[in-house]
Amino acid sequence: MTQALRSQFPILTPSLAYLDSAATAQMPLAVLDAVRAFETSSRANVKRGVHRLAEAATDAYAAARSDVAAYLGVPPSEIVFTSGCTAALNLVAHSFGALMKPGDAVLLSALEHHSNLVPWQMLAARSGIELRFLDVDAEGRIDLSALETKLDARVKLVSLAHVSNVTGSVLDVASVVATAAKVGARVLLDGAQRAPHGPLDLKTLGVDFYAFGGHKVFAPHGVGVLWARRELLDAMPPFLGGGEMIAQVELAHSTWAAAPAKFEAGTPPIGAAIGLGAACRWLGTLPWAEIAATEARLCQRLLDGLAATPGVRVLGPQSLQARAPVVSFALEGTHPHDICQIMDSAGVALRGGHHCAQPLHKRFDLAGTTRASLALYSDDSDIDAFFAGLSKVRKILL
Amino acid sequence: MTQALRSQFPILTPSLAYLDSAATAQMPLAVLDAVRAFETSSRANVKRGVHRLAEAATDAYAAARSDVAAYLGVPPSEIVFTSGCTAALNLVAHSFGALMKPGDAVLLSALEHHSNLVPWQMLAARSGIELRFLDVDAEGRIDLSALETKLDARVKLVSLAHVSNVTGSVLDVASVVATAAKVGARVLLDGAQRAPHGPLDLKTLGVDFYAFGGHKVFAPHGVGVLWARRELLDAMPPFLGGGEMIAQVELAHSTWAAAPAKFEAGTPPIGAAIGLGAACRWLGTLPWAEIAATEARLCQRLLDGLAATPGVRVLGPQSLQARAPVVSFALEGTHPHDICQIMDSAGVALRGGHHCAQPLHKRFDLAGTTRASLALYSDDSDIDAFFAGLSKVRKILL
Amino acid sequence: MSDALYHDAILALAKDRRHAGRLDAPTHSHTSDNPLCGDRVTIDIERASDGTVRRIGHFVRGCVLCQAAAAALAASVEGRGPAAFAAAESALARVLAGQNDPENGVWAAFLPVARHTSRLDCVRLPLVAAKPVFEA
Amino acid sequence: MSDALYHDAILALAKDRRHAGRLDAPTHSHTSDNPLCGDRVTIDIERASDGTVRRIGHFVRGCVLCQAAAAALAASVEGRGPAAFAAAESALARVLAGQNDPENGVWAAFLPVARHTSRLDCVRLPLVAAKPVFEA
Ligand SMILES: Cc1ncc(COP(=O)(O)O)c(C=O)c1O
Ligand SMILES: Cc1ncc(COP(=O)(O)O)c(C=O)c1O
Repeated sequence: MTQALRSQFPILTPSLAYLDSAATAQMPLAVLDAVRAFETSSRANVKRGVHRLAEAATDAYAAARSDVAAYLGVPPSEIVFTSGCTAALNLVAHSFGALMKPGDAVLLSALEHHSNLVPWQMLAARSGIELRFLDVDAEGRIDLSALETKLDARVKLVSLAHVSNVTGSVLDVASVVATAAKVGARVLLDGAQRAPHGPLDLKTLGVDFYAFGGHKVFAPHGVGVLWARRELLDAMPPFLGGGEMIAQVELAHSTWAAAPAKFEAGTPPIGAAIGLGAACRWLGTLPWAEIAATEARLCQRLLDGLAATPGVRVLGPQSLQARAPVVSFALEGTHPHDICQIMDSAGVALRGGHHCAQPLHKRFDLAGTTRASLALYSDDSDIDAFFAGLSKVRKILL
Repeated sequence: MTQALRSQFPILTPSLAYLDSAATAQMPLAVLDAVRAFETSSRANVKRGVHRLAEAATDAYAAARSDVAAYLGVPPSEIVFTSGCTAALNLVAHSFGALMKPGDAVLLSALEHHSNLVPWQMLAARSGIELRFLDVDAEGRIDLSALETKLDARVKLVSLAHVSNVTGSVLDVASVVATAAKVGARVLLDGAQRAPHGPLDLKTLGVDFYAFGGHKVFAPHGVGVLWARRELLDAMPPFLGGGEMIAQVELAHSTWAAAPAKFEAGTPPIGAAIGLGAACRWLGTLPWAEIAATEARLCQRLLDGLAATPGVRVLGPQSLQARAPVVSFALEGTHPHDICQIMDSAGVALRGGHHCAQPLHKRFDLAGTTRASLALYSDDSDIDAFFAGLSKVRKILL
Repeated sequence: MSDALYHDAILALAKDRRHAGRLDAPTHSHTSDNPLCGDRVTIDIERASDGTVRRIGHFVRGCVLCQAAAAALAASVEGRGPAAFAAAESALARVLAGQNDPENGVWAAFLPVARHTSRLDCVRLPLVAAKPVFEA
Repeated sequence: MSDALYHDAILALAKDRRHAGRLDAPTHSHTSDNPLCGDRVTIDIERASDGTVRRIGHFVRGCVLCQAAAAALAASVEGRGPAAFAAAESALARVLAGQNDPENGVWAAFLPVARHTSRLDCVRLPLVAAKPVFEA
């Protein structure tokens, strides 16, 4: 099965063990071809045109919204296309942030990606919003034991990673949603690292906002998704101003279109959104039980092999329970850049550094880690190459 | 020459007269192939990776910045990649806006695209900034006669379209720059409609900011450019927060990277930026004197033919002087949508409506116009098709 | 291809001035517009106490499709009871979904619009403007 | 391919501990870091009144390339006058531009880095940290 999947990714040659999918996942032919088809047969601006290319582009853009919505189990009218996950999070920080008052609070955690931290710091500086933080436990999970005490009526939003991009830990969403509901706080999930691992059912999750980016779900860079409940989209003021998001414009004053248009100022990333739609459609056809089993088995091989390697410390859960296939580790006496470089010479693509999570690394007293991350096309050859590379690293550096 | 250019655009079949380039220009093979090559041979996230794909992606992204910079005659370190022209204008409204005080003013005009109007209205509402407006004359040009009176020391920024997306009028930049300098106001040009018509020399223009989007310069949607003088980039606080734009992040506080990184939060639109770099490189090789002559000749044919058509009113200069090949018109007794639809059935792609310039249309007491816009691949067959279509329109509708 | 949109029946409807213009003394009146294209439709009706639409007038700033739809609406409801408006709505919904049905009546002229998503709102606008007056 | 980066001369430099560690009584000291990767280098020198670098110490939290560059820097300047630092800077600039030159000296070991843009800053960091102490 993995072989059949893998063959759909032209970049994945036998000499490449691509274990950097958490940074950017590769693109299958279904997506490459959908984008190229748009650009060569129906490229035009959307929404305002009646000629045949404009109609085809508008229809394709609308279909992409529906395809994304279907992947998430929500209505298309609640899907806002943004320029990425970071842009989606900034949108919420501005537009939902505009509904907050000085003294209101946002609850985050110490393992958040900078993109789910810095926008809130900027909001705090701008509007006198308080930031609160959940700690991270020794396994690299968000510590929910303090949830009740940190949540009171001043907290208007809880914004957490659904899956950590460093430790791979999966959030206990049900607990968070239930506890937040008691004080009326909204819940936003940063789904950047969850979305690539199979369809979601956001209505069942019970959250209020969900954000992720296209390039990590096998689609082009430059597009992202913000899902939010209808009543929130209706209540929030727009973030960016420009064409397409307006109803009436006069020199002194304007009125806004209904969401999602209200939040999509200017010409959207049309080709990338169409690619994202194609990716979601394609993802919707895959045998996810099988894929999840393979990802879990390969992740276990990584964890076992690393546990057996002297000097290795894994930053994250040792077991597969509530864990995504993202494995970060430190190897005593070595630097992540050196590991990654030598791994590269062995044909293994890893990522080294703080992975945009400096506070988390500080919490574990590390400047950086080396990360191996899997996707639906990962197979045993990748893991074999990883451990062959790791031997080489140890031989050269230790 | 045009034939050789045209053959590089796979979408331009003989049965299509694409006269909607001001909305979105078509993409040549040089760009299509550069994007596809990136996605199939060096797709990765940029900046933080040391494996070979990440290095290739990072190098390609940096080269794209250099190629754009070369097209504009500025240093690469002054080029900020955004998600579009609208995003670039919003960036300035937020980041330069943050340097302004209540009571400061921004000077705009009545012909601005909503993307160069609404962000300033939002700034005004947010921060007590005053908006002032230059009027538009009967020819559809920004009326500069009031420039001196509207400019005083409170005006910190003059933000105007370099070329109008409705009337095609070209701004007298030298006058604006000279007058603004007297009161120390900065000048931003919305170059969305100028950038597709040949290389720019921003240093000679003497402005402070320049913005445009990729999809109108033969590159993908979802990428745009903000150029600003180094001292402004250094002085402005960041706009979006997230990965890549930081120096040090702690839970409570962060510090910023140097520009341009400071303004590029999150994973950028990598493929689209590489496409934009390829487009600028390609544009830099073209015979612009010849192209400009062809565009002018075809524009004159449009103007002459329309002037000879009963009931037609052109919204814009009648002569070619300081005029880009963007021609909007009203045909008495008809509606732009009907014109566009019948034109489409004749194989002619036009755009009808307010073109994101409601105040301008209101100024001329029109709900909308029909626009024909040219690009470097336009030729006589397009103009022939336009006038054949217009006869058909008149036969059916009048 | 989109020629088919401007066939004789549509053009005839659009040129049908019988109900064009405001009424002098409407019992109900409503205006809607489509900010995207600037189109605007006002519908006036004069309704009898039994709910019958005695007279209807439309004022349209819009394209041929919008004008034709306003005329079709007027023809469908004048002299009839409130059920006629609901029937017109259903017929238009069918037509814009591409369904050819003998019940479509005058609305059948709009069948070719089904293939043009960008024009659907042009045809819908008169009914959008009329809805509040019929539900009042 | 990037194997070539970790050839014997580089590894030997990185393992060269002769100038590793802080000085007890530096006359000049400076720390620089690369926030992108968290690397940090402190350079201490003890400078004689004639400008000669009597002793140099480096404290590096960084990768092999960074450590090797710190060692190469120490070897290039200890016991020499201020011109030695400028010479080291020029040599490194040449090497990172891929220029093979007999003047490159110890820096020649870094030639393979020229092909790896992502690693250039690793090698540069010790010189960035040292610049203020030499210009003081
Ligand atoms: C958990 C998490 N959140 C947010 C982001 C930001 O996504 P992007 O850089 O695509 O905007 C990432 C990836 O970089 C991530 O892993
Ligand atoms: C003059 C002008 N300014 C700004 C824009 C906005 O550009 P975009 O929609 O690509 O963000 C456009 C085009 O739509 C334009 O023509």
